[in-house]
Amino acid sequence: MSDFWIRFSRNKGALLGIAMLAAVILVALVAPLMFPKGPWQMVQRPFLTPFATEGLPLGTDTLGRNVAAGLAYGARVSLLVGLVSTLVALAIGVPLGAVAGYYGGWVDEAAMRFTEFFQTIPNFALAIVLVAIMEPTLTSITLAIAIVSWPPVARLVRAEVLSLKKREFVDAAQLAGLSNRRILLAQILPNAMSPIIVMASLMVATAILLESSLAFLGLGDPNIMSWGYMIGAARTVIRSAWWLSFFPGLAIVITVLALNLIGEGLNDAMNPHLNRKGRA
Amino acid sequence: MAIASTVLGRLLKAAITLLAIVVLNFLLIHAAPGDPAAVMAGEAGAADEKFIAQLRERFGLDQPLHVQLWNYVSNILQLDLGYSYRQGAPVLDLILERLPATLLLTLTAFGISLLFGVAMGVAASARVGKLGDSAITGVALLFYATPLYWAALMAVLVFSVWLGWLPGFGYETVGADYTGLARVLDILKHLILPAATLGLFFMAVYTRMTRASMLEVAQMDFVKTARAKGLPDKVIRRRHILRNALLPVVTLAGLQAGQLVGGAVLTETVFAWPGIGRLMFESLEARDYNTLLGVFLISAAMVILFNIVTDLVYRLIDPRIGATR
Amino acid sequence: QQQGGRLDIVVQPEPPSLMLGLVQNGPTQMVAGHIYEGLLRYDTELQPQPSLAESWEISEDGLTYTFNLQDDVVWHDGRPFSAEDVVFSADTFLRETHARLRVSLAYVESITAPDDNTVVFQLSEPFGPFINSFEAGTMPIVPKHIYEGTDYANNEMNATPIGTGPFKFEEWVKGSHIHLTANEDYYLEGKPYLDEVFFRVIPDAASRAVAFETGEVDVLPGGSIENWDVARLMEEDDVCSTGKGWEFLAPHSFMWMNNREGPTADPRFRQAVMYAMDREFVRDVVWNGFGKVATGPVSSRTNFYTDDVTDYSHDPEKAKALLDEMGYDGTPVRVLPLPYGETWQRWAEAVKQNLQEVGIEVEIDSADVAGWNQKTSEWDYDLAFTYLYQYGDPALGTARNYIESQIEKGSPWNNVEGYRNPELDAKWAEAAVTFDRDERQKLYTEIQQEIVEDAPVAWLLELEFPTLYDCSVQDLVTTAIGVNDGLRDTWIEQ
Amino acid sequence: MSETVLSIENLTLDLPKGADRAHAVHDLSFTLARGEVLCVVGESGSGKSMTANALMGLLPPAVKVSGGRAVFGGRDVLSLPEPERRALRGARIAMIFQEPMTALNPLLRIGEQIAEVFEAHNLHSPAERRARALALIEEVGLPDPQKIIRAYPFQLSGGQRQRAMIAMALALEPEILIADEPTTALDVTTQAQILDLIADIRQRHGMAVMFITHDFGVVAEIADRVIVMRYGEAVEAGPAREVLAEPRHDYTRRLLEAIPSNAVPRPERVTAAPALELRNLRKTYRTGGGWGRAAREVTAIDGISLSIAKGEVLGLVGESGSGKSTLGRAVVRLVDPDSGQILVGGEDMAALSPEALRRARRKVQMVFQDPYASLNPRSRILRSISDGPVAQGVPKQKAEARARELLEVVGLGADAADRYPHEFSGGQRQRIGIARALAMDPDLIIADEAVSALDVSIQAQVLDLLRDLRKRLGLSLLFITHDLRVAAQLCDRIAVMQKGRLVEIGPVDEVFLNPQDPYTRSLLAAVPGAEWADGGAARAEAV
Ligand SMILES: Nc1ncnc2c1ncn2[C@@H]1O[C@H](COP(=O)(O)OP(=O)(O)OP(=O)(O)O)[C@@H](O)[C@H]1O
Ligand SMILES: Nc1ncnc2c1ncn2[C@@H]1O[C@H](COP(=O)(O)OP(=O)(O)OP(=O)(O)O)[C@@H](O)[C@H]1O
Ligand SMILES: [Mg+2]
Ligand SMILES: [Mg+2]
Ligand code: NI
Repeated sequence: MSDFWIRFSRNKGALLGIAMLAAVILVALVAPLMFPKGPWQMVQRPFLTPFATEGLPLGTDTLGRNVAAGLAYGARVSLLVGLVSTLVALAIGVPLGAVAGYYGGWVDEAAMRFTEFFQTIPNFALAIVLVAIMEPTLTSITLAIAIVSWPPVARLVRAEVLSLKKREFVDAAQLAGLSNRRILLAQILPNAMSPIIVMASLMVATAILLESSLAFLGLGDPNIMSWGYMIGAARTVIRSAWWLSFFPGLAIVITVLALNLIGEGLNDAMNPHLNRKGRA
Repeated sequence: MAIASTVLGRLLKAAITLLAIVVLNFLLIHAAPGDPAAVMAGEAGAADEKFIAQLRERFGLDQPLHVQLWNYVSNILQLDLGYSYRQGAPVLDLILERLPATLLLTLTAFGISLLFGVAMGVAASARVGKLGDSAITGVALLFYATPLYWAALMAVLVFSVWLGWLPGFGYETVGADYTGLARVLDILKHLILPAATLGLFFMAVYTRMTRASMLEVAQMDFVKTARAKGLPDKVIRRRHILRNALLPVVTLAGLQAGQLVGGAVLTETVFAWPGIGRLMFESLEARDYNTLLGVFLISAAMVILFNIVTDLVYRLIDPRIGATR
Repeated sequence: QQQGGRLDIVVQPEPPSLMLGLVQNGPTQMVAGHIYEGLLRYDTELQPQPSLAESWEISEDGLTYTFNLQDDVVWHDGRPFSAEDVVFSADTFLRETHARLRVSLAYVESITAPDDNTVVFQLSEPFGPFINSFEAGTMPIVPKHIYEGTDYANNEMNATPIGTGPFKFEEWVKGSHIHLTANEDYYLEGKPYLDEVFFRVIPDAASRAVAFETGEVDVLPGGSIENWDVARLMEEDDVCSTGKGWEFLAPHSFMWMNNREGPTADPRFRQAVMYAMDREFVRDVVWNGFGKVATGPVSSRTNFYTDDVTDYSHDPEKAKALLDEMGYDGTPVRVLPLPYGETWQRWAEAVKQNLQEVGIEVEIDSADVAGWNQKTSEWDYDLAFTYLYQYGDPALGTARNYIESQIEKGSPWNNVEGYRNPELDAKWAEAAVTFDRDERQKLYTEIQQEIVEDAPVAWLLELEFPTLYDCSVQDLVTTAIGVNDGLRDTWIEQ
Repeated sequence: MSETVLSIENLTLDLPKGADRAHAVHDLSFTLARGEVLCVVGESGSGKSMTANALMGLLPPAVKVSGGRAVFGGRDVLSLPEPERRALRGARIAMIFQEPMTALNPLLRIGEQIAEVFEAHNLHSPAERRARALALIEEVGLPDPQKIIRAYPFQLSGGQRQRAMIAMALALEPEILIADEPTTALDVTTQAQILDLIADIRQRHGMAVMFITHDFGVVAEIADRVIVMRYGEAVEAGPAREVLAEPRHDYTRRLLEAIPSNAVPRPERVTAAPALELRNLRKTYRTGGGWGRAAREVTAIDGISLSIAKGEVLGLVGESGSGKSTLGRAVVRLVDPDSGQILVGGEDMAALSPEALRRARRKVQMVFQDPYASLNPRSRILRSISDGPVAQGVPKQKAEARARELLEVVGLGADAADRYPHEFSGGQRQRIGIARALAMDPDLIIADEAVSALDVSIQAQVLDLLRDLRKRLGLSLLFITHDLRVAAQLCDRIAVMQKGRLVEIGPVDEVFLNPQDPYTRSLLAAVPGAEWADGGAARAEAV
């Protein structure tokens, strides 16, 4: 593990990613302290330009709300949606893929048909329909994103399990009389962790994009200030107040970028060396 | 022969998957609040109970759900996608009317992204660790992280509004009645912005993937063999590394090409592109069940079709697949 | 030089169908209002003008309406138009398909065509606003030779509508545009002036604004772009605007408050909501100064309006006092915005803030058009945004939202809030069948005064949707429904 | 026969910082004469491949030439500019590699890959290239050249691929052929054929061969001269016969001693009750199939019956793919046999329910071929060893104490318990595998190629350990290997498998000295350096 950290910390991109993400997380955490009145409060004249008014560094929006407050609270939503939907997707995809890969046969066939089925419906379209059906609330949006993002997880885990299952240490565990469940949970899955973690970091990024896209289409939770909502709302005034869509857009780019950098860093640090050492 | 029978097998499996999708979508969509009659009544500006009941009866919505499902599925089995009461036309017509635009947009975007993505990936892998590599991967990462619709908005703002170089929306110049080459050029002009924005994200994906794949293949033994033969680096990269590195890219591309068809909602909305993504969204809002289900079915069919095509391409590139040893 | 030219107009959203007899939603009216015609048009003072009817006559008792039709009118397919078409349309076709017209037709005993050029409507009792029922959107005249005896909804000709109007249907490229061309055989000499009209479908509001700026379209009908862009575009050179053309519809916005249950069942709560809202702010900020704060159920642009009613100006203190008095316990209320774009969303957010300031817990519900319909018509809401058209007369557009007989689940166009006031019901009924104008004014004034006190709904704004157009476009808005039937007189300065 | 074509002078290759040592190769000098076979031997990591790569100009980017020259054709190839080196590669110096499976581009036809060599040096027209490729295919003895030229690598066996590689190397008649362990991945019979081919070609084309190997049998078979390398330095060099017969350097001596000799020890005949009895065991693999494609069937075990007595070591030999592993895995039910009985202590393993099987497996354990793959990289050694006993109901504390004890037994020291697998060398891991098997107190251990991945010197240690354990604990062993020498060292009886069938079984001396089955005879004949090894055995006895 310490090897891992050394390699990871040598990766400049990954460190940059960590720094950016940490900043976003920090902002999300202290949002209520910095803006105790919340993001919806109409504080000033609408359409104040950024950097012009004291206390309103990023200006005000169409209703005279503080853009900076919106960004800070939006960070909470984006991170929350990204994180939770990824966790839910993992909770669906990992067991399904693991069981399919490990037991094979009809279990595998059934699980893969099921997965394929979800992959056959275009992702974004399915998300839209799901949100429309469940009506846009934070929960339904998160769930919809999870539902469209688990299939790749299942496939990845299955592939990993399939290849790990052939490794002799699994045979050894079987000979030692371990139960299938123990083997799967204690022997195989821990070894599949690295690619799963890498994928998860990228999924968080994708989920954030998805949430913002849904919000852009008007399928966001109206009680919650999110970056996508801000862009969607500001799109109509993009000509007269570019900053209203620019800053949240930038926030998304930065966050997604950070997650990607981290994901790649993880990938570089976890994957190749382990494999290469394994053969020599 | 082997190929034909595999394709046949795939098609059969696909048909079953599609049928399952039809059923699931049917139930899903009918679970949404409201129905087409209510929407139409709402739009009419006035309505009474009788009017709405009349609409429901006309749409067959007064029957129990399982009967509706049965009717729908048996129609589908006869390759009949049903009738859009809202738009007063057979669903298949509505979709076929829109499909070419979507295919044009998505395939162009797909082509652009694949072409440039692979090219950039190759270029980056050839300069690995150098400035060029960092620049390319950095740009790719940026494209990857930029929300599609945001990029679209910015593109319209810059190229259409400020610079006035390209039309910001639409499929062709309405009413110009161009024919022949002029029409093709006109459409191309309209195509550039949406295809480019739609393609950006995927271009980033392919760039990253190609680069990683190239670097991985470059480590392989046969590359050393090729070098031992005295082949120039350029040839090695093209013939040996790239060809092998393309395999995973092709797989991913196949998956995404299909998804693109149903996934261009945002681009089609921002650029007023008359494709089926928008048709899908509008049908959803109007609860135009048959149309919505039809769009879903067609786009799912597209996904499957592209997967099969990918498989065939894969076979073409990789002799190992499907051969009996 | 008036003759010739092409006009591009935005239509939003894309109409589901152009058969005006079957579908009467806004976009359909805007396009099909130039293909089909009614017997009359109305000027911006709501005075009837000739259309298919050259002249008309109302009997003293208000029971007999006689219309003389234009000569030489032919359908777009070349078949001659006659009084039989009018009888078929009003008596057979529209009675079956047109929910709103049915209200008026309920007072009609018979419709007859004594000769090819004359139609007589015989009423059973006088119906004050009956003369307001003849424009194209309310009573479009459809061709008998195509529809008689067929299944109207599935008639194949619905895809290629045949009317008598100044423009003919040419082509509809779904998702892109609808193309109309001038009707060469139009019965008014020299009209229409335009050669062709393109109704352009551009789904995104921002793109619509861009389309106008780049000269791609010439006209942005009211409501087709967001208000912020309206204000911005009006500043530009060569951009003309008009607030006219909405007199007939006079969209009147308000929030339904569920009178049946929850805190909104208490009149004091509803009054508190009225006081809590800063409607001027919304008009100035959200609507960019367009519109007028509504004082009660009737629009100031509609006949029989009075402003002599309780004044609900922004007064948070009063609202708090009312809430204290009723003992509001903090039960949260849900606000359902109209799913018609960003403006309405912002409005709901502003209302939420206003209500929260006086201590009302608010949560914004969300729904798309279908969901909104479902929720309102199933009465599943606490506060719900809406707006209603007035159709020039309280009996047509207003009464339906307040009388008990209109409490009926399943439709979003009736007394959705569940307001019951039998005493007022009687007055509404009397006013409708009174023919004398002064008499009616007196009754409606009483009604307005009492109902405003009760505040069954929260009136918001009389909406104004300015139409933007390139200044070279002349005579764009000449009637009370503006671009919905006005293009026949429009010409382009060249 | 002594014209020098290549002379390496004081070659030094630097490794990047953080590597196990500073130089991959240090101050290495040797010469290569026309037409001679020079064998470079040494343990894994001794710098053999790096030397070869340096000559070819194919060093990994991290490894740099820091000194010395390699004179070829009057010029120092190490300092030539890249285009000129490229012109040499393939044309005047050719190379073949160890892994025939991965050394060919899977997407190109064999013919194209051979013709490419001409293309690389801009020779001949496309049609002529093809004709020459065909001729080369014929020359290296590939069957049905017309078909092979159009075949893809995956359609060829390992031996055939190696022949194709050789064809490529020969294409431009190079003066030097560098062969980097070209037969290590092949089974004995195929290995013998390839060695023959190389010897034959050398004769006909008169080129010099630099042959890298770690197998002294191979050295004895083909080498004219030998260089022994260790830690990047040449410790001994000289004519093959001399080095093999009278090694001067200590290290060479140790290497030679570690080689299992063919001197067949007289086995003790064991006659106790059987620990394992197989009756008419069958297993057929079916793969592919469905949707109109024919299923591929491989009969891996074809009606095998045999028994192993308590305390006996039975060797199972046979060439690659003959079904040895399948048999071993079937015994522990990692593979489900189609029919037949597996009696372990009288209980039929083949008929057990999953639950009963879990308990019964305690009695039979396996030591796996690949010491890397058989240990969970994420578990500490202690856990890997004690997991089994714990699952069988042994209290955790006791199981762990026993695990530490066993680590001592296999000579690792108890502190090894708290480390992770990647912190051990291959030989150490192999011992951990043995300790793990022993932890279950089995009656029978199945060792599937337990030593084939190891260097000779480590191999010897592990074999010693097994011998010792068997004596002390009275274990029975099913010892699977394709290395006949190793089998001869350890086993009481030998069973020979071919294509899933048991062709011969008997006491080790009888099978080796007096083979009955023709297949056994051909196997024995294919062992490289057989004659020399016999001599070696005699020498060992003399000592
Ligand atoms: N790509 C590389 N980067 C850095 N060091 C390397 C690389 N490849 C090999 N080495 C190191 O160089 C040294 C010599 O390796 P080399 O491959 O020449 O050994 P070898 O004698 O061929 O062994 P084997 O018999 O296992 O093939 C070893 O210490 C090894 O760890
Ligand atoms: N899981 C499997 N599925 C299909 N065929 C298999 C499988 N495992 C082995 N085989 C086939 O069964 C035959 C016997 O294989 P096995 O692994 O038992 O050979 P082996 O004697 O151990 O060879 P080696 O010396 O290479 O390890 C081979 O032809 C092999 O291809
Ligand atoms: Mg080597
Ligand atoms: Mg084996
Ligand atoms: Ni046209």
